[in-house]
Amino acid sequence: MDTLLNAEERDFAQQMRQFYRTEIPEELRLKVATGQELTKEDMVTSQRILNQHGYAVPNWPVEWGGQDWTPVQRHIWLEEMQLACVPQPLPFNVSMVGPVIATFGSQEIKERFLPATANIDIWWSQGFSEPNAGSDLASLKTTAVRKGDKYIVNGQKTWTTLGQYGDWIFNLVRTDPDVKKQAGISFLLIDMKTPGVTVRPIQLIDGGHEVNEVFFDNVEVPVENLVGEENKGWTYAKFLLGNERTGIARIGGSKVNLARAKAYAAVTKTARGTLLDDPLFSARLTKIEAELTALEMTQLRILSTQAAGSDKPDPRSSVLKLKGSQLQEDISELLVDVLGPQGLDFVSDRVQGQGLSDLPNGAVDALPAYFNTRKVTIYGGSSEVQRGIISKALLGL
Amino acid sequence: MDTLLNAEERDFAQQMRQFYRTEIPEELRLKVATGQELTKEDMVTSQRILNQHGYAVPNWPVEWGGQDWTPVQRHIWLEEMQLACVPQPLPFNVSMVGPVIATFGSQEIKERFLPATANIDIWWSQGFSEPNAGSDLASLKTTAVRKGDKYIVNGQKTWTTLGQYGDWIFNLVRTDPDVKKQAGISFLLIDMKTPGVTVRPIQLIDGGHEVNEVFFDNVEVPVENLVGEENKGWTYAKFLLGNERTGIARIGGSKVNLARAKAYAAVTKTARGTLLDDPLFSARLTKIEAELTALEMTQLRILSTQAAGSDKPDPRSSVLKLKGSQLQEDISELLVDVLGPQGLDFVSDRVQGQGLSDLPNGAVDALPAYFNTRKVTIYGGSSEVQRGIISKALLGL
Amino acid sequence: MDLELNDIQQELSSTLNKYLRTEYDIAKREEILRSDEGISREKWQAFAEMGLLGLAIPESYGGADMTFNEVAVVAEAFGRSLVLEPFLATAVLGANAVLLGGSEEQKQAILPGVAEGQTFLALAALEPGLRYAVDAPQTQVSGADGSFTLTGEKNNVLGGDVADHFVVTASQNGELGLYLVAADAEGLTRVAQRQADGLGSANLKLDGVAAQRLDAADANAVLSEVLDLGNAAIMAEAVGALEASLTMTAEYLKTREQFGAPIGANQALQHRAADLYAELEYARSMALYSRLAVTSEVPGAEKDRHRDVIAAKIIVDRAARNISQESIQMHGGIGMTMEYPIGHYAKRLTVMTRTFDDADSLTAELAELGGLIEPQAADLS
Amino acid sequence: MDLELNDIQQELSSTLNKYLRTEYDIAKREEILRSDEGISREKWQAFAEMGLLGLAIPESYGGADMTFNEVAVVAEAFGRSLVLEPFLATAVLGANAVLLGGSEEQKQAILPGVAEGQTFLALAALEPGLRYAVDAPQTQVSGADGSFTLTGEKNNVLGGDVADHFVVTASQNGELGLYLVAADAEGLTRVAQRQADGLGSANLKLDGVAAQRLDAADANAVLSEVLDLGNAAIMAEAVGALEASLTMTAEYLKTREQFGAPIGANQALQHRAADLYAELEYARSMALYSRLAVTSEVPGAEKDRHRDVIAAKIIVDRAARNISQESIQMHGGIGMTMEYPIGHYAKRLTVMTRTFDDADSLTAELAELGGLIEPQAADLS
Repeated sequence: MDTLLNAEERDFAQQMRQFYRTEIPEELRLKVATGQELTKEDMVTSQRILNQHGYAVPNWPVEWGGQDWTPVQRHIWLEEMQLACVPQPLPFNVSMVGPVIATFGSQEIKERFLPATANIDIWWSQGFSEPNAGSDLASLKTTAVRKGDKYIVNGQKTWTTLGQYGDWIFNLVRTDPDVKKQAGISFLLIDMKTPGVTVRPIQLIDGGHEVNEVFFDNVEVPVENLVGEENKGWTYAKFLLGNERTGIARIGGSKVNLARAKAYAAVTKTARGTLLDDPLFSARLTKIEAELTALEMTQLRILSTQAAGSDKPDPRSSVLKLKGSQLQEDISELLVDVLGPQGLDFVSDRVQGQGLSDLPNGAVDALPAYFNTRKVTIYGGSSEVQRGIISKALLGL
Repeated sequence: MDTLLNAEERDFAQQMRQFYRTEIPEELRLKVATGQELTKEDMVTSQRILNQHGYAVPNWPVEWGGQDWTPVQRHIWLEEMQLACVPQPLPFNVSMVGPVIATFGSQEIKERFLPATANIDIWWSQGFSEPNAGSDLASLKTTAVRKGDKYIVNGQKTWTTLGQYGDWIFNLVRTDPDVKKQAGISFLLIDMKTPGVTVRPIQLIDGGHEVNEVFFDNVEVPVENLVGEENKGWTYAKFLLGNERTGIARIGGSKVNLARAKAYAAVTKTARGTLLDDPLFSARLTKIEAELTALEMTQLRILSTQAAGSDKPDPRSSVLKLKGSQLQEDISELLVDVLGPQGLDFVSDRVQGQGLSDLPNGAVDALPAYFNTRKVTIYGGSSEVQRGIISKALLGL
Repeated sequence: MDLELNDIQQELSSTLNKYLRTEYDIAKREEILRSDEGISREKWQAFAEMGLLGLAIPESYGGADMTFNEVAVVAEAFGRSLVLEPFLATAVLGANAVLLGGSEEQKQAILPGVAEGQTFLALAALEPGLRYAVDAPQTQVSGADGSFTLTGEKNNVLGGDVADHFVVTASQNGELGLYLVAADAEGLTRVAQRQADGLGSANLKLDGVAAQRLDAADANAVLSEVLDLGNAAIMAEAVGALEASLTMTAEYLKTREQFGAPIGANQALQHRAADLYAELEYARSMALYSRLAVTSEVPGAEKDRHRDVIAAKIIVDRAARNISQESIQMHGGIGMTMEYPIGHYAKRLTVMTRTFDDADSLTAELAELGGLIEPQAADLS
Repeated sequence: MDLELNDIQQELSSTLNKYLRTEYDIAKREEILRSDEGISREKWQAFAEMGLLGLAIPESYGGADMTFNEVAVVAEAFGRSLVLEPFLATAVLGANAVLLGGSEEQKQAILPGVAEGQTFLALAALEPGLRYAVDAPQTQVSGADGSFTLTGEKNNVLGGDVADHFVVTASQNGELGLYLVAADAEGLTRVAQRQADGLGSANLKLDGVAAQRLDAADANAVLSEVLDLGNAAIMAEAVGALEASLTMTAEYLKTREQFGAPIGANQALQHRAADLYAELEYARSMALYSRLAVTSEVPGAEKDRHRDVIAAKIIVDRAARNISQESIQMHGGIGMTMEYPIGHYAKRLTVMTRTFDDADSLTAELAELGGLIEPQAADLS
């Protein structure tokens, strides 16, 4: 990509590359590079270093810690972060609730939350999805009934990622049941320590605990925790979900994972050499490499259009989500197949002891990552939703 | 397959094999084997030999020349015919109009048409599809208005395969415009020499002339040419289309084409040996071979269920059509890729003369066949229609 | 031609499926999965009492003297209910290795215990760093004349966590042999593992472990046949799991509502489900094809047996991949949770298709064997 | 970063597309297709007058001294309208071979005629039996020092039916050379062919044909660059054809009614069309990627040029395959007729993607070149 950048952009890329590699502890980056699970502390540490240098929330308004960057710079910031295996700032803080507060919140609520959000002094959770409202988000049922200067919240949220660490949760709640479903929704901030809030883990088939259910049982929430206007929450949610799609192709991350699979294949022996020499494996790998390049060029083309002055949301970003998520899944499967039989056991450590050989690299994380990665074609607007958008917005069907 | 047959079935297969290879002229079979176009005479010759031996219309009632065969025998008859590259009896006669007349026609109409149909003294054409009624066949617009002892037919049919050779055409015509579309259709036989019938060729992208438009301009048709009852045509058409699906997987034909592609690949040189040794080509070939075997086993499983006594139409035959047609297309593409650059020119002869080498085997027909074969996922119930049937009948969606 | 199950097989299938529906439902399976051993010895006893474990073992060794066809019926039912106990390891791989390769004495010693549910077996054929290659193990044999010791390392030994005896592949002077090793033999270290699908396995370290040779037949031929039987059983099991997955997914599509209608009303999903159905039919057909290959009594058929089994597995693997991935996709997030069964099927299918080989290795091997049809063309001169 | 067309390119694109829409519509194209030569020399003159044929030729040889970027704009527009005249053969393959490999004299002799539309060129690089291999032709060279004769056979010479000069690959003592041969040279037999897509080509028999060597640069390097430029042009042309195909198909889905509704109301088709749109975007991206590769002036970039071009073509080929096949399928029967344009696009796309290579040969070659990314992993010790 470097050859496509102009001189300033190239300098900027160099600067970010240098920064990530010198300022973020190598031990954290190694965890990301090798598919290890990050602790809460790891993520907080990383984001605080970014924030100290003004790199945690570049997409926010400058007065709240953002950077007045071009779309290309924002891309470089993220791409280089992924390439350097730096833990990304928490999206719930940085891409979701932060921008909503900065755009729609009162001055008071901004001051109260934005600095703490950027510095991850508050760990935010997301309270959008409900058991019977997946892709059909607006049919949510959690209610917030106003009583004096409080809302009484009842209901259930689900798929709350890393909710076990959450300090606060931003919610879509139904404040008017008598109007069209989109028109009765509000955006409410809730302290998760409030009585009546219960977090219950959902165990996933990858063996990890990443998502949760959150229950609200007569939870009292001060009205000043409402963001913007009552019943305007759907507008804010759409704004937020638009932001969510940025960078969702995760090209840098896919490059790292693909390079890793390739490196493992190069040291995996077969009857005739290494797996990387195997014609069918290398053909499959090669096609994925070409495809990843196509994805990156598509992203750069969209950026170039933005850089040329267009600030309209680009429906081609649905192509990025559709194809980028599929590619993440394909790469995760590739890694599983590099491991072969030795990737099938559920193990937490490559070292077996007792005189047995260590397991090969990737044996711990390949298959769990394969199962975990199934989510990327489901969340953030499923592949089916993206196809619908493309067929409507780009083909007029 | 032979090992799955019982002793009598194996004898029967042997008998058919022997018959096809000794009684049908080798020159005809060679044409089929090498993708050459058959003339009308070729097809008539072949069908008459079959008919002489009672092998043209085994699916008909015995009194009209049929055979009292088991489903397995009928399968063997067809499979061995394809494997021996015998030109198949004309489906319009044998699988379409013949069974309709035999099942729904009056004794008089049976006597008038069935012997001539079996012996292809009448070459039948099919008048079903119309320009604006493809998959939605029942919305056809060609009208037949009764006037005294005649119908006056007006309208247009299309996709009439080999209509240029047609003596008679069997049509779906609208005899009652005032009822539900399916309820006003009749099944009418029309002599194509009648004034007002015009056949116009449709040129296809494969370079050939296989299908036609047929126009009816105040064509007078005697009422005795009606099959069965007026306005019951839709029932007969559904019966006919059910028959059409029999053998539509064309497994024997696919085997021959695949063996041919494989043989060519074995003599096609590459930088490192032959194309058959090329890892990517042979992987692609191998997968198609495995898939063809799966298709055949699926067909045999359905037959076995029938042989066990079930005579219900089996919705799994939609799987045969869906997968069998896709496989025919894949095999046609494989042959194109065996030819490589030398398959790209549109030529009618492998011999170039003037001191130039002959073109490789398949250079004449591979690419035209590839384009022609696009039809198989469109006609006889498109792949989309089959998916609809499967999802409804087999999955209950 | 008759490809239907016979009356006995139908009876076996329906009895067993009925038993499993009540006695091995999701909740009961979940309980077994959470237990220390990850299997139920009680259920294993029940299977033995139902005669499932000795189906293809001759009567003289306590079995029912039936064929692999009945074994496949059991495997399919077990796949449908995701049975965790080591049926494949013990009753297919282990028992057949002993049956085909063992002496009369060895068979008498081992097989009755298998049929009675007293003995777990496991085949130790894979080794670290050798991927799916099984014909030239690094594990070495010392000794001769009935007194052998083995030294080496084995991994991914399916059912090895609970096995009482292992059938171990090892080399002596470059020649492959199959050896019987007791689980409590001195010098044997077993590290129990749990596969991603919940089934047990083990890695083994052998350090001069005493072993008996199975030498009633050529070890290469025995190993090849055992693995072909194993793959045929895996395909039967896969068909059960695939059928359950697709049924469950279709059910979900019919009941789950989004935007005021069942998601199954979406034609895009209907058509994809139809493609999956076609894949399932293919898998059924090819599981049958492999069963016919391993049970054929036509003279000379063993020549094509391995070729036919791997051809079948190419198709079954693809069905497993597509149906397991699409089942989760169509369920959405819920499909990724342990609470909901569909993900468990996906896990079993994902592991199952990579147990002795994978899609690429099968394709390359079949190509090398020359494929399934003879190249021939009338116009080649 | 700026990946947009510049003002001149935009102007070129819009002028040319506008011209072709009226002057090269389906009916006019059909007429050309049916003519004896299968091309319109009048149109070719018009292209010359618009300056399209000498875009990347230096001014000193009568060209416009622009870059391949402008050539790609033309190729894309020509793809959109399925232009039949030999632009690729003459202005890309032939002209670049002479430009990169020819002496000053040779360039003076050939290139002005190309820019003016007076001269057709063709590259004769393929031979019977060699499939896509171009680096070791069987055609042999005799003679030395400016007096060469060629003997051999060439096939699939794109534009060879009308070429005035051929650039022919041939070997002397095992070394590759490029030779200029006049179409009317003695001993040259030309058999004109029509490709399935309607474009002209020829097979050549050379029997001691007089030829000039293009020896201003290493023939291997020149041929490699010419073919990379050719493939980059093919990709640009493919993008034009793909875009037209998908637009036409979407339009058909919107207007064609079945069962009382436009067939585009079927969600299954909508979703498949969306997948095709994504493929089209990929093709656009990779056509651009290849253009950047062949025009890069970064020092050392030529090292990666070929690798990047073939990587791009893997993606464009796949898009071409999927979009051409699905376009016909979605049109139904009408898509297979000569009367309706979509099939013509399918034919061009089918031929185009097999002109210098095919999907498998590209994949194998890219794998052999080591792919696009460096294998690296933090935890490899």
